[in-house]
Amino acid sequence: MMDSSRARLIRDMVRIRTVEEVLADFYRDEQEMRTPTHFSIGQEATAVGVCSATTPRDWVYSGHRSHAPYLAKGGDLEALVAELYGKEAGCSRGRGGSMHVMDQAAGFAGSAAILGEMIAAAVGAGWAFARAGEPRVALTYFGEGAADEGVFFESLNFAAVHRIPVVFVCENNRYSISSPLGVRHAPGTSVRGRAEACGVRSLAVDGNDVFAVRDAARDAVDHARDGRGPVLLELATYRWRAHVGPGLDHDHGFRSQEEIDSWTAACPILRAADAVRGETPGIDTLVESWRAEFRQEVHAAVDRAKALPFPDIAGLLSGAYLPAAR
Amino acid sequence: MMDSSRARLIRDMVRIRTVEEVLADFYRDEQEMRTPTHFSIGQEATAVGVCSATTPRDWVYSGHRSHAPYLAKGGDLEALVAELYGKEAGCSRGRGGSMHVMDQAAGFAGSAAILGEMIAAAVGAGWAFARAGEPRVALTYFGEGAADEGVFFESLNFAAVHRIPVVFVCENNRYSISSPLGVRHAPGTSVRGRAEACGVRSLAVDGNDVFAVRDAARDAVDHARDGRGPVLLELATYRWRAHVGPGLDHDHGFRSQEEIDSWTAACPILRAADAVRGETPGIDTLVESWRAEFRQEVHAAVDRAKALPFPDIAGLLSGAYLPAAR
Amino acid sequence: MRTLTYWQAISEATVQCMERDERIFVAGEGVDDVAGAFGTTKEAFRRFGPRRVVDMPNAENATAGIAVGAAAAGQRPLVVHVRADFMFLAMDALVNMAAKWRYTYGGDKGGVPVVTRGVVGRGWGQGSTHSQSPHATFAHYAGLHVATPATPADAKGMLVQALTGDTPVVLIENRNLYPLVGEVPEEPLPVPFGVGRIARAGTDVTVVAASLMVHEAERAAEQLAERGISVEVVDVRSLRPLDEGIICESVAKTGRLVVADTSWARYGFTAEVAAVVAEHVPHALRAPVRRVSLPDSPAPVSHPLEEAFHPNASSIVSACLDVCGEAGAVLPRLASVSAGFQGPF
Amino acid sequence: MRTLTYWQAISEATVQCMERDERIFVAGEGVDDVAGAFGTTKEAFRRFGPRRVVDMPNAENATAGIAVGAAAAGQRPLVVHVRADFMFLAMDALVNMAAKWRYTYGGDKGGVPVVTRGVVGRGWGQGSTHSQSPHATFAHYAGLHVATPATPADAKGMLVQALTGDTPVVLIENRNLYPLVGEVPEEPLPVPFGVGRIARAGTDVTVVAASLMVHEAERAAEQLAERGISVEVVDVRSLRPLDEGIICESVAKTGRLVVADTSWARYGFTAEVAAVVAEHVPHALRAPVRRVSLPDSPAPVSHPLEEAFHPNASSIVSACLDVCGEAGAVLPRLASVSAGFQGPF
Ligand SMILES: Cc1ncc(C[n+]2csc(CCOP(=O)(O)OP(=O)(O)O)c2C)c(N)n1
Ligand SMILES: Cc1ncc(C[n+]2csc(CCOP(=O)(O)OP(=O)(O)O)c2C)c(N)n1
Ligand SMILES: [Mg+2]
Ligand SMILES: [Mg+2]
Repeated sequence: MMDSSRARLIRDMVRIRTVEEVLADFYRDEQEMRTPTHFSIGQEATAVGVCSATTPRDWVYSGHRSHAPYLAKGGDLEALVAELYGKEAGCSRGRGGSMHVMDQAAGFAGSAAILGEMIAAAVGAGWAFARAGEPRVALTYFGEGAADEGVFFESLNFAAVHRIPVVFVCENNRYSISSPLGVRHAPGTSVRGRAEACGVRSLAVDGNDVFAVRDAARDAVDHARDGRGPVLLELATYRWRAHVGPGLDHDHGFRSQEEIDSWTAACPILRAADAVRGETPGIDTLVESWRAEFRQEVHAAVDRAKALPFPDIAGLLSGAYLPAAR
Repeated sequence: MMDSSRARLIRDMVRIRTVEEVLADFYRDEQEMRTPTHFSIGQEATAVGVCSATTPRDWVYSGHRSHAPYLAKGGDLEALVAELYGKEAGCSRGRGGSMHVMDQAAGFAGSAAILGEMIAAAVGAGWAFARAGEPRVALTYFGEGAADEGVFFESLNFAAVHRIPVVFVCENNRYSISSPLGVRHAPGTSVRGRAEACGVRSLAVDGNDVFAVRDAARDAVDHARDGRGPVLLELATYRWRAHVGPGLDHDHGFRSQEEIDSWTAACPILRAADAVRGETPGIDTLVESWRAEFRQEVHAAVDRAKALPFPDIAGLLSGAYLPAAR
Repeated sequence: MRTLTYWQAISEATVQCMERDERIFVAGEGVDDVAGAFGTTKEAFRRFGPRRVVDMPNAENATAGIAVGAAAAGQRPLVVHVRADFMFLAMDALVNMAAKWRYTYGGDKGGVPVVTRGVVGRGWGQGSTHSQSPHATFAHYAGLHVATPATPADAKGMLVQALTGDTPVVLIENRNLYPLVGEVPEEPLPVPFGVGRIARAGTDVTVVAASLMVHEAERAAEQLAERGISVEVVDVRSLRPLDEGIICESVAKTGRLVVADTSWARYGFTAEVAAVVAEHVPHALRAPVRRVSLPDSPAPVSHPLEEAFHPNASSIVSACLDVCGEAGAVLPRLASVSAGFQGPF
Repeated sequence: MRTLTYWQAISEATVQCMERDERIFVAGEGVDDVAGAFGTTKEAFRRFGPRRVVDMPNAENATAGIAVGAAAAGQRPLVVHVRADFMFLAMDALVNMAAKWRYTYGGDKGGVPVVTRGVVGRGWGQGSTHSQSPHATFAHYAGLHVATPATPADAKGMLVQALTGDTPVVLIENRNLYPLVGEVPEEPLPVPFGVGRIARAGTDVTVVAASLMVHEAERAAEQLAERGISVEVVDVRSLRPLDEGIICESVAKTGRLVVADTSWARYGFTAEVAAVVAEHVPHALRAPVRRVSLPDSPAPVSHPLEEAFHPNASSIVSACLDVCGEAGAVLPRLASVSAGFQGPF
């Protein structure tokens, strides 16, 4: 029998993949989710591997590519789908959209559209935990593109000086929209090298190997929780779809078909399944049954979301200053 | 006989020291230079050593601590003094003050009050030189305090990616006003480590050894000029006076008398004189005669500046948008 | 005259200026990609390649400072932000360096004529941080020029002015204008800043607007014309310098003022225009001034909220009816210029 | 009531609030040093030490973002900038994160009540980048509160309000106010935002001002009183929310408006106040509105230029004479509040 924690990781990846694929189809076919949406299809191992190492009291932030970390952290699926449809029952009451999701109960602390913002915010949250003497860790997902931003360095530096319990999770998928890393970072350098230079412990891990990611994340979270300081994980991965929206960008000319194919072959779900096939020969059947289960789950969530009401425009200003009643 | 280039370096340091000491006295006693002034007394070797490695067509920028780089680069003394007195004949026509000085003929390209600004500007200037195919180098002085700023990293990164002919000159005097480096950067890290992490070649040099600084700067400037990319020099040094103004801050409690004394003993002028005393036993007499010469020069400049007219307030807006007539 | 879309006009200005002045280069995140900043940089990239159309790291502060330094050393950078919101990160470099450079060093040592294009405007549920228009923020600071072209001809002419002028310029372009077609001169003729334009002549109410809101005002004017209300639409074209004369003359004639903007009212464009009138021709006002602007909240995403949030032709109609003493009247709702937009962003 | 200086009032508010709420901490460059942010953070550091009065690296963008994150996680950061100019580097975090946080996540998940103190004001030839007051820039953006206390009592009360309220707040303090003495309640009583104050009652002209300019206006009013002109000085106290009522009531009474500010006119405080009057009580105006503000250039250093650059009591006097139809009159020049300042910065 497969180690139950391994099964859980694969199942979680399959759930995210299935949810995103179905949502992408609806997005494309209906044009009813009116919010720019950045799918993580192909990058599920970073979401699942890292979040599996957290407790619900740990907080996870992300950038624009938010659904996978949100779901991996246990964020409510129905509230996410309702948010994408702009409904009052959405996780951000239809105010935030795909790029601004939050599920406080699950410990998904927020996502943001502007690169780098949630890197600093997570350091602040980690600082708050430490100040309050709580054994909690803040984590923050961001792409290697956000690692171009000055605030990334400022945040690393502060976290190192104050030994903040924060884990920086860099999903290095090699591109910032269509800019390859090579036009943005000099040869011979790395994101983790930047962390080290600021005094932040770091680890580079194969981001499509969910088990390796989980192990590295456990170490990192423990390190941070124990007051031994911040850690950066640089996770090599790849996005399959276009930067934004449900489509592909294979014809945009900035990445080769060979590159895409090699990374599709390195699918994190396939690789995890391969890894457990020895102990669990029935893994493929399992995956298929999970797929079916989650397809149903997300279809049900979509049906429900569509039937839900939009926010009342009388409440347009509510929550701008004082708390909004729900 | 002393190597003439060595003599020149010592003489230049003595000039800057003498000028600043005299100006500081006038500043304190008269209260007529109404502009916040950051003296480099004790830090003359970084100014002189680096600038001696440049040609007049190379451009040097600095931060707020501007007089020493300005003078070392060959900036006009009378125009500087007139600027401090707010006169129309000042190098910035009385508009800029101590923190905003420029002497284009000498290749002193400007200084700025906001940390980090001139780091990016120098990268832009170096980029412009490279784009125009000119074999010129841009240099930029900044303190280790400015190395806390995100724009420092962004600038390093861009310079490395585009192999910009720029030399980053960090005057690491251990303090940002009264904040010691230890509360701002993590143990085991360095400014030059940050440069390396971005792919910028770097060198740490004793910043109170003018000959070592000059040698390192020559290598760095050559490297940049040859199109081999940017270089960062981290120069350890120490400021003797208060952060701003002519006074001392010894009673402010943030640095120990031992520390101050040890750095005063490591005076860059004394050390350079010691280094040449073997070949030039008369060095101390020479230094004294230089002092006298420069004291006269700066007193004359002060006298002249005082006699000069203030800007006409009818010209208050002139130069805000279109070029001002001089 | 031949016609171009607004984005083509920008592209043409860019290419023509780059042909004539080899110091000009384009810098921005993704300016070399397939989207080419809404098409505006594609042709320049095709012609001049990566040396002159430079994909930048995501480092808006340094990019702006580097542009300033390059300009100080004689180059002419054109920085492009596909969303103007990123310009907050470049605020110090624009407001403290670019705006003040020439003056601070005495006014006689050259300036830093960096040109920054920032794209604003509603897309498709982009949310609170991608739905802003910071024109007033930049226009507050002396030393900059800030322009908001509303037509293809102005989009071209003002970019030409910026790329050939002496002053650092911020150009704010509303993305909903890109598909708009209009006559555009073939030659790269500059359109000076500070000279407004009567977009539509009228006698009963003046609507002062900039950028997209000029078109919303024109739609409003058409509807109101059917009702017998004659609206004059003033397109200020640039916020700094601001053509006070054209505003005051129009209000002196009509006696009624509505100001329409895509940003918040407080300390914004609508405030300044109303202030200019209060300073120069207050006694011409036959009714209180009305401001059409964003409600005082961040931008929401949900479609019905977004529709309610963004002012448009119908909001201008209501305000005009109001200042004409017909506050009760309800006219059929007008489609806004951005209606029919499809995602994905 | 016992009196305190303005800086003591801020210090007292800080200490009292920190005593009552241990989630409050102070963060800023050099807040723990001998100068203690013009004395305002010294006592807090003495009492609470480096854990609660934290010297920050020179990293204004991250500091603001970290403060937002700490606030989201339940702490109450008070960020101090000894020069508000550095806040341009924190603009994204303040305008895109702090201002929009609560609303963007639905309005029901808590806000990020970060408090940011920015010091502005003329010192001694500080030059173009250290002589600005960005209050209008921040007040343009919905989601923030922006306050400009003019008196020691307000300096205390508004900081208390900020540190106990729900909203991210920017407090702008003019350094020339620090030595000012006034009565201050011992208790930490909040002064609400959005409620203006009649600093001096009068009948002939209304001068609306904020922060330092309230005092310049009072000096002007005194001089004008001798000449038989009765000036009402309105201190708005906060720019967002803005007390429109007190402005309109005063102008309805006096029929004349002068607006005085330490920043540029365009798209600034003076614009907004004039617009409010044009929107609500235009017909009360018996004379065109006059704005007293910075000339349209960056700030110069040289003393005579600096004197000519900064508006003061005498500029307000001229504007008042003007709106009263006595434009020709010349009164003896008044010393400004900052007169007599000695360096070194
Ligand atoms: C400050 C800022 N600059 C630019 C952008 C535009 N932008 C949005 S997503 C993106 C790509 C970021 O790449 P990366 O961080 O690697 O994340 P990925 O999309 O690859 O997951 C860019 C440039 C932004 N949102 N914010
Ligand atoms: C962006 C910014 N933040 C803060 C300041 C305030 N400030 C002026 S000089 C200074 C110290 C900088 O230290 P460092 O860069 O090491 O230079 P040094 O004064 O030691 O030569 C500080 C914090 C500033 N000018 N700009
Ligand atoms: Mg990426
Ligand atoms: Mg230093």
